[in-house]
Amino acid sequence: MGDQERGKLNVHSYSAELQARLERGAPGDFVVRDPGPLFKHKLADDIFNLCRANSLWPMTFGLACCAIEMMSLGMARFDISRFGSEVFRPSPRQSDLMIVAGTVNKKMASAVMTLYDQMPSPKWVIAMGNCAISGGPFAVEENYNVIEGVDKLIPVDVYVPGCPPRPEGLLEGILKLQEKISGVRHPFPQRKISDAPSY
Amino acid sequence: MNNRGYFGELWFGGKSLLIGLKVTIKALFQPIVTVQYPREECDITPNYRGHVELVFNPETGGCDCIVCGMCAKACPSNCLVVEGEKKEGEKRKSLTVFSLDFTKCSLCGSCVETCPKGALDYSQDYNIAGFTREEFHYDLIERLERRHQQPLAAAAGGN
Amino acid sequence: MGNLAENNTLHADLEPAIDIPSDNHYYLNMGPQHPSTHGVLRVLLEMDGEYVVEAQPVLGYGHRMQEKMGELKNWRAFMPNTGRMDYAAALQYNHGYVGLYERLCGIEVPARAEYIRVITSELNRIVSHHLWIGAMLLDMGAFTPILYTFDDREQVLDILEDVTGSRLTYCYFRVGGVCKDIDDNFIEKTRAFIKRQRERFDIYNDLVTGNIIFIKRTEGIGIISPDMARRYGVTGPVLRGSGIAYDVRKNEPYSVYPNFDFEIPVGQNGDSYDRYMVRLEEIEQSLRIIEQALDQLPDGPFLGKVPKKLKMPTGDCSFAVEAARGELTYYLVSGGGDIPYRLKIRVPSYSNLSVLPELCQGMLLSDLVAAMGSMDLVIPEIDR
Amino acid sequence: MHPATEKLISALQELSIQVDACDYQQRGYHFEIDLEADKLRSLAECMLAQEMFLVFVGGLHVKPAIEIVYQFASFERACRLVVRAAVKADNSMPTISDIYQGANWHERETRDFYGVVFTDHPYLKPLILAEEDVDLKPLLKKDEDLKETSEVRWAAPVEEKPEAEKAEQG
Repeated sequence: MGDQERGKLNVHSYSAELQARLERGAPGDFVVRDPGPLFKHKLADDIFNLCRANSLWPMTFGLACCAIEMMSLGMARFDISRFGSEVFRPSPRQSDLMIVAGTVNKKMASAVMTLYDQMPSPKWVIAMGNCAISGGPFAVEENYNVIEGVDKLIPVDVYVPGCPPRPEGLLEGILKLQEKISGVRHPFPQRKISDAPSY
Repeated sequence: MNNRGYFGELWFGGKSLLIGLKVTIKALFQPIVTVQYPREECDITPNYRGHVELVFNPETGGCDCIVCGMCAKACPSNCLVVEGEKKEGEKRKSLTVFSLDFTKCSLCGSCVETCPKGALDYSQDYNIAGFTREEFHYDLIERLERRHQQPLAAAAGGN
Repeated sequence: MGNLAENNTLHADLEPAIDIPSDNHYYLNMGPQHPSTHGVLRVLLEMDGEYVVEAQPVLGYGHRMQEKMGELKNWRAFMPNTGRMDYAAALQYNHGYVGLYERLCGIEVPARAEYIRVITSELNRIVSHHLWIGAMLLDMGAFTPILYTFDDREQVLDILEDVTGSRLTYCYFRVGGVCKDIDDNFIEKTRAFIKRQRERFDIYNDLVTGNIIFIKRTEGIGIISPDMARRYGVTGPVLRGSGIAYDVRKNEPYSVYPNFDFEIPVGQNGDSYDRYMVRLEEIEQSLRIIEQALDQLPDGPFLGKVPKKLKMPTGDCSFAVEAARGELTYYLVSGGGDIPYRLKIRVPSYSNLSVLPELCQGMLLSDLVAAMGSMDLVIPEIDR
Repeated sequence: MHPATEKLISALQELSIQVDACDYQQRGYHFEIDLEADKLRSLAECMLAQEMFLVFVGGLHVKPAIEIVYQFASFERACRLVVRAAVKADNSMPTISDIYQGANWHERETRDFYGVVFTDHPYLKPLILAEEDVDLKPLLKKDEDLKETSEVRWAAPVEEKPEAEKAEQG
């Protein structure tokens, strides 16, 4: 789907800010992602990025069904803390990763944008689930309330499709994001351990 | 609760906290429940419903799809596109386009159930993630071809 | 403090729900996205110090047009949506929806299918209560119990995933039956789970039920009287905590529930603690139902004969089921054809939450969290 | 019939409200009432006195006027009533939110979706929809889809039911 087409939403009335964001299309153009350091040093950058990638603090941001799978990911079975991301922060100012887990509708959209703006840079967004990616099953012709993709509102780094995705899917998304931040896939080289005990 | 008195409550409260701690300490010695996902492949149930895939038919060397369009009609979120054309000298239409917009799918299984030929099935992809949403607009014919060739290529390389 | 409401950037133009308070009062926004709100519920609180003067829940942050979509789609196409309303107990929502069409069109369901429905629905109820115990205690500041309940929850999810194909938002029931048969492996695993769950009750009791902090924070908090429950239409465990033994499974039996011997647990005081106890006891009752259903499970087809395109008679039809949170009623108005003319979905949490403004007057803010947590709210269900 | 149900019926008939018994197996409710909007409040008071609870309030967009559907049920016995009342000429309806407080949100929601004004409602602001969408009324039907009241009611009387069933199955 092209960006022009994305901007078109069969909506009736939005707040002015929301309308403006939707009409401008690709959100990357108007959000200052990373102001950049005063001076650049390759090694320092790499170390910083390595640290950032392995301590992504997500914001608790459960909107719908996917939130439960996000909770599952935090629990013992899937244990997100193996990758340094177990610190779910309730405040945007303490977090650097927003996992948009669920449907964003018109009423929620302004809150999503405000929370994103309140997060300190550098910050990343994972769109979890089909609703957050494209409106999912709610992207019908008569749609009057659901935002068809959170990437219309805020820039999204990693997409995790599924309805809802399994926790492993979200885990894969976080690993992808770590890869994007630091350039290498963490934490370990992946190999299949054939004689590992089954859980 | 209220008729225990001050010291009774202290005693009861202290005891209840210790009982709780006992549970936690016991759990220390239980086997680990965590799935070591990225280091190991997961055991996913064979009935797991991922996105849909075309089924490979070894007899014909392709898929069984007859381009009837039942799946696309049954899909509640219109995420399937099926097109075919009738070539000369053939009785049936042959499949040219079979694309799936997985970002709209709700995994209801209507397409698989309505398919008269059983040409669709669920995949076992449980850990997909990507950097753009267009990555999940799948061309199922291409995927089928790739999947079909992969084991052959691997076998050739191994020998 | 008085200008907190004015600083609210989200809805600066929204007229406050209550009059501008006096100097001692201030507004507090709970949610959306507050640590102790369930998902996207927003409650606008007028506070006097630490006491709640008035609470005004603001809904709609999870509104997904389910009623509108119900009018656009036939039953097969709307099935996935039913599971996404209350994702914690999706199978009961499936059950109500297929039951509605079966009643309206007079479709026979094979006995085996009905048993499978009951078994999986009750498993789903247990899952939902697991989630609730963990989430409520997480709200109240206890992190440990959710690790244990989620451990149990994963056991059930494994069983359900094996038969339905998904972990959370099931789309398993069909008009006339279910879409996949259960096998011996399923029965074996379910029996093993029942045994395990009975042992795990000890852990819950040691960890939570007897804990002095939990008792102190929930006893006498958020008392809902039977009269209040009637005026607000409160149903489910919240109502049963108040001592009224209303359960759709007993009152207007559907499916094969009359074949089973189970009790309706009721509380006495109607406070948060009673609601907790009722839900804990409901897990045990669900286990009993599953056990009996597994023993009685008949052979036969799992999907009856259903015409490809349902032809509904004109008229209206209502079907109520006992979902994990209370009475779920689908009310369908048909104008012929196979697409409903109107689909009204009565969700239990909607009425349960509407008690909140009356319930929390004069309450401490921390008690409000305990009272709200005990109601087991799922916001996309309320907003639909 | 349960004695309490009989008492309820007679109490309703004293208010000169006609109650029709229905086939529960087919419709899922026991009684239906077609009501004028003026009598609604007295009906609600009677229901509360007879210990019924409000299941839901919902709208139904039909010609000539929008209908509001109320469903009542009992905690103690199997007894479910559906009450339908057409809105008044000025698209308004008396509120019952002071009798059944639970109706408060249901009525606000109905106003959101259908634009029906509930007179004397304490706080008729949008509940589900955003403040900007106050005039959206998403559940109103388009003209071509709109049906007459008689087109969405059970056509056959109870005696003719077997025939109607045959026609459905055939």
